[in-house]
Amino acid sequence: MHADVTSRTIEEAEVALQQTLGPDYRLMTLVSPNIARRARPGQFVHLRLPGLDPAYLLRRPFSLHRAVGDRITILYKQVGVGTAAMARLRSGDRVSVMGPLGNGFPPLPDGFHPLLIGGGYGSAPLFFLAERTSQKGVVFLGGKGRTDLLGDSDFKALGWDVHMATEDGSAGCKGLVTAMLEKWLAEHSSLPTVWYACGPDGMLRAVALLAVEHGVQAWLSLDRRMGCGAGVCLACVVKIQDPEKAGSWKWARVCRDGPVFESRQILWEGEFA
Amino acid sequence: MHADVTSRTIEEAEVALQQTLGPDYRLMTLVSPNIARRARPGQFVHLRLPGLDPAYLLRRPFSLHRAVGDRITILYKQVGVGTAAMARLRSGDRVSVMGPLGNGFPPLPDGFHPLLIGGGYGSAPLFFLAERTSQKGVVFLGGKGRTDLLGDSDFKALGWDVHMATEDGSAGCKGLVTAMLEKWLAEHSSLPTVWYACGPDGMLRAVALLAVEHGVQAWLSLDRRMGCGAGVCLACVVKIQDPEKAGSWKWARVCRDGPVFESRQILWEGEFA
Amino acid sequence: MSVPRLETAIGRIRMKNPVMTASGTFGYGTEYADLVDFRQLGAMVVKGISLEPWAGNPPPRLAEVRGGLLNAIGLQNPGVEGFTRDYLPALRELGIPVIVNIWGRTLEEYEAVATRLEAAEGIAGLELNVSCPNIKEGGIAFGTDPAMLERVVRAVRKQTSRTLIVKLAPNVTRIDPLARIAEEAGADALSLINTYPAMAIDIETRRPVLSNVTGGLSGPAIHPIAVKLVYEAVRAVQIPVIGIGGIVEARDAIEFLIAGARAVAVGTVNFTDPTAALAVVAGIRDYLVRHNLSDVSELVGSVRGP
Amino acid sequence: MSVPRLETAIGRIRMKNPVMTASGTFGYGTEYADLVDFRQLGAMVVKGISLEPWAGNPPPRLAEVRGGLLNAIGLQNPGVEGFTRDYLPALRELGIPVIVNIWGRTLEEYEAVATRLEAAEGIAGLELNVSCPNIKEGGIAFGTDPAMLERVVRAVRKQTSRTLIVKLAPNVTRIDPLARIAEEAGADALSLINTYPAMAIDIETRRPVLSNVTGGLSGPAIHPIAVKLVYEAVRAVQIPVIGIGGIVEARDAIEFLIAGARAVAVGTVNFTDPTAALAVVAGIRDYLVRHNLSDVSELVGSVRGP
Ligand SMILES: Cc1cc2nc3c(=O)[nH]c(=O)nc-3n(C[C@H](O)[C@H](O)[C@H](O)COP(=O)(O)OP(=O)(O)OC[C@H]3O[C@@H](n4cnc5c(N)ncnc54)[C@H](O)[C@@H]3O)c2cc1C
Ligand SMILES: Cc1cc2nc3c(=O)[nH]c(=O)nc-3n(C[C@H](O)[C@H](O)[C@H](O)COP(=O)(O)OP(=O)(O)OC[C@H]3O[C@@H](n4cnc5c(N)ncnc54)[C@H](O)[C@@H]3O)c2cc1C
Ligand SMILES: Cc1cc2nc3c(=O)[nH]c(=O)nc-3n(C[C@H](O)[C@H](O)[C@H](O)COP(=O)(O)O)c2cc1C
Ligand SMILES: Cc1cc2nc3c(=O)[nH]c(=O)nc-3n(C[C@H](O)[C@H](O)[C@H](O)COP(=O)(O)O)c2cc1C
Ligand code: FES
Ligand code: FES
Repeated sequence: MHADVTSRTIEEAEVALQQTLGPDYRLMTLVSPNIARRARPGQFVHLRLPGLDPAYLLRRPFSLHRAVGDRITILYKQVGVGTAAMARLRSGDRVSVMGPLGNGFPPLPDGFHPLLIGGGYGSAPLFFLAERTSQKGVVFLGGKGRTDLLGDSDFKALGWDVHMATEDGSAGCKGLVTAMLEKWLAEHSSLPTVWYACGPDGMLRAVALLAVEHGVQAWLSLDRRMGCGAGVCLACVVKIQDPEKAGSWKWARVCRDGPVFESRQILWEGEFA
Repeated sequence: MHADVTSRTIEEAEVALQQTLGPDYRLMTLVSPNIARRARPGQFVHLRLPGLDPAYLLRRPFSLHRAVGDRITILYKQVGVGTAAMARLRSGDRVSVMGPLGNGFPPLPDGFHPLLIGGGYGSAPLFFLAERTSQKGVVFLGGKGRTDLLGDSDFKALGWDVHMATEDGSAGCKGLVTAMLEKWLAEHSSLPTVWYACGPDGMLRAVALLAVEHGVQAWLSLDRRMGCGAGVCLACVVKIQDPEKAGSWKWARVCRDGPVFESRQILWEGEFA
Repeated sequence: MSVPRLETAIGRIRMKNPVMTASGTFGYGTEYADLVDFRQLGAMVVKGISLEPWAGNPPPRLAEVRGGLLNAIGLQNPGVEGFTRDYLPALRELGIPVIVNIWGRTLEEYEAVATRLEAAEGIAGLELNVSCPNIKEGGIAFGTDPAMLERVVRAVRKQTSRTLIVKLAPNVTRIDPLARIAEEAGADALSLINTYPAMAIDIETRRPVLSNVTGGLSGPAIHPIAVKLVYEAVRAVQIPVIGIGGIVEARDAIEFLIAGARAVAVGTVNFTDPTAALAVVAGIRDYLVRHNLSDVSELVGSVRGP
Repeated sequence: MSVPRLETAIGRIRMKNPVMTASGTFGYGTEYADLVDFRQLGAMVVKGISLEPWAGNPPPRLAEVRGGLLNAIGLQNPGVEGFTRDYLPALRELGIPVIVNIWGRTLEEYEAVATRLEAAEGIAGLELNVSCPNIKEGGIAFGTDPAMLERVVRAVRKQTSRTLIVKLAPNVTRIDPLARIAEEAGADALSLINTYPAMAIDIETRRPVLSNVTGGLSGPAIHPIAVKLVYEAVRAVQIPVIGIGGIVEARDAIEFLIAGARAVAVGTVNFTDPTAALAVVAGIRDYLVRHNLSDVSELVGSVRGP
């Protein structure tokens, strides 16, 4: 949780481009000038998808993958009815976009090296961060298989050092991204780093443990089921340390107080089923 | 009510053609071989419209306007959400068609002349009847204005004598179609006729009165809100004379026992609001 | 893997699969005969039958609302004599269990219908619709008052040797006491839910869309309400429960089964697609295969903790 | 024709139009401040407040079902002290009437919240959420038991001089006796409905979709149920009624007004579109113009015979 205020808007954005990114992922670019202008890495948008059966009432949240000029890009995976409707959108279709939402990643403190750790579509907000961070650093991408490693060449093109791991060994090191990170840390123990991570809960939890072990700051972007996306419905809560009362906890709203939290704030519990 | 059994089917029909018919009406042609083959004039189909918000659960009933080869044609007016979705359909789209439903118009008895009386889209089933009736006759078309007179040239092309009336006088005689019919009857009182009518309730009721007055048989095709279209839900009922008990009434289902009834069967009441 | 077993039983009614059609939404068995292969259904429940022929409400009787239908057919039916004479013979030929839904305005009417049907052949069970107002007791529905529910179930139980299903009304604060009362009074099974009391107004004419002012809501809109009531009823009684309400596709039926329903009935969706119940049967079979279950009974009541 | 008059009043609360936002769906007034022009709303009802801060249920707390949402937030709130200290100051600045939704687990808790709020400034009214179980009386909801409803309304009435709205629970067989009890016990207005108890199960995991197993159904699915209950409550009492449940667009709100509601509250649809309430205001205005009505009061209760 990192205090930050941006004013949000809702705009009807036109789909400019849909691209496939391997078999499972897609990129959608929207003309959304007011959001593109304000967006910062780690923030997200909440989309009302026109082709979705209106019996489904909720918007769908997606990290900002890029914001250039009057355009924003989303990197998404088709997993259910909403993302299926999204995949059917064509250039010229209109989508209601609410955003930019949430607090982004805090800026890199001077004298530190950034490490980015992404799992699957978790690399979406990290690329945006890399683009906006002048200090180059190291990117760790992980996934089940090679098709889950997203944007490695883009990170490289920005001048970042990219390391990859897949669980099935189809690309990069075989194993978990956090194992690879651990190895890298052993070899670079003297470098002062700040971490930024996004991916499945299991990965984030492992990152958080490593961060404590290595005494570094790790900013994690969480993914929780959302209702409003705006802080009113209290659906997306996560337990965090109560800053005002040591040893006790309180709920934070991922949509409004997050989605980025410092790893020590989060109380990982059975609630993440 | 006129006993008649056809076996029905449900088929995924492809839209072959959508045509506009003036500002308010359209023609939709569907490739629906099993229904086209069985269809007889006065029967209808029940359509599940793919573009309709699935929150609307019901099919929509439409008279068969034509059935030629493997195709059926519907003549419709855009009045609400379902017909709006229908107007958005394009060639190649698929529609689930249930039909042919209901009992059609009974055949013309030998030695009689057919009179067809249609109001607005009521001329839809009458054209099908004209096409299938070898004995030519007289058609009376009525509507609010000239754009509500449908298919007059088609009836003429079949060799039928067409008379038209509009309430606003923009085409044909000014006035109601039944006034025009009455005038015609006065001039042709010796001709043995059987009438077939379809249109709004007000018109059908006036036709029924004239039929009694002139001692002729008049077959009326009724339009009632439907649920199932198949005789099970009992939504579409109309009061008819109970044939087994003089002086008492019973409900008939427009979808199954109709939509065509002999005018004397129907008990016109306040229920037709 | 071999084809999973779908057979189930409700009381003494053996069904080849757990899917039936709900009362009032499938007619008397002949109306859909050319469109649906009845033999593939688990059972069929016919439209509510009363002692005397009943005219029901004037139209409009049905309206579409978002995600549902509103109906006030008003229980139109040919009466028990008309039913056994004109409809039962064809129903007997269907080759699947036929369950007759019955209703009355007094205890005596319920009893009388059950007695008449006891004499008829080819009926597998009775489903007691207790959602109708008792005219002798000021119009309170039999199904919402515990004492009245007990009396009507007990009375009908005495008249019938057939499987007796009590169809509970959903508009009660707690379903479990009513479920238990029906069980204790002799029901062999429960079915729920019936339509939920509701209303719509045409804003252009400012008139209720139904002649009866209010009507019963059915369809997907009521499904999550039905799942909860079924879940609670299953926990309250030992007898089987039939899940009804808003089934559109197999997953809705599977939800009822997981919640503990031994069978389901498919209603409103028949109007959209008369073959929907068959698609539900196929979908349940597919699900069992996909989840490596060999018998639908493994699914019934298999809901886990949250 | 001139611009129609939209002003309405609920008890002593004067509203510039009959549209408010429903409790729990619009936060505490600041969350949507940059997206919605609050001054155009008739009033705002804030999330339910209890005596002590309350953590609510663990996630998952919300799920989508066809035509609705299922929620079991569990009434998470900062408690009355936290509310008056941290949220009320900003709410006072909104320039529209602020109504505070309150709840308790015992009669005493309800009383205490009302008392504390009586001391605070900038509150136009209280809305009593009586859908929560009374822990002293075995968990029966205050709003479904007549005697308990009477006691809680009477108790809170004694503590508050502000407009007191009682928000009725929908899961009762008849709403009219409860509506009358609330009126007699001192309510200035009624609001209905709260969410309807419901449930959904994920058929892949076979777990309830909510951690709390059951939740409350909101959204379009419950609208026809709400319209009926509002229609009946209006006929049972003299005090104004606020229609809530499944409003998506102006026509749904207009339906409530025609049924007799003096005002409406917009809930779930805010999540889809936070400006929905403003669109409802605009739509009501358009409707009045189109129907040549100069004052929204001409619409209220204008339902005709069927
Ligand atoms: C802050 C945030 C950022 C995200 N960024 C991305 C991104 O950049 N790329 C991407 O592909 N996905 C992202 N997700 C996940 C994405 O929101 C879900 O995949 C999407 O909502 C699934 O919708 P559906 O209708 O296809 O799935 P369904 O399973 O049909 O949806 C059912 C409901 O569950 C919710 N839901 C389902 N999966 C998730 C999930 N993983 N997280 C949150 N809600 C979920 C849906 O929103 C919907 O309300 C993000 C989620 C959050 C909270
Ligand atoms: C036997 C029969 C034959 C018909 N033939 C034709 C035809 O050839 N051409 C044509 O244009 N129309 C015909 N209609 C009317 C047509 O069914 C309606 O115009 C159509 O259902 C309107 O649907 P909607 O969704 O656009 O309207 P909405 O008003 O949005 O529909 C709401 C509900 O009301 C029903 N409904 C609305 N208007 C009517 C109506 N006039 N009759 C019956 N139900 C209605 C709809 O089916 C739906 O269930 C026929 C109706 C019947 C019963
Ligand atoms: C048009 C219609 C008529 C019905 N008639 C009866 C009836 O006669 N007896 C009865 O017990 N239930 C009747 N029902 C209720 C259904 O059997 C079922 O309980 C309800 O519709 C919920 O299921 P669904 O959502 O799948 O439709 C009727 C429902 C509809 C829609
Ligand atoms: C997420 C959520 C939280 C809610 N919280 C409250 C609450 O705290 N107190 C209350 O009285 N009602 C609460 N409600 C109920 C709403 O105020 C409203 O009565 C209900 O949602 C029906 O309206 P709708 O269909 O427009 O949403 C909540 C509803 C939702 C969806
Ligand atoms: S999604 Fe509503 S508070 Fe976060
Ligand atoms: S529409 Fe169902 S019986 Fe006619």
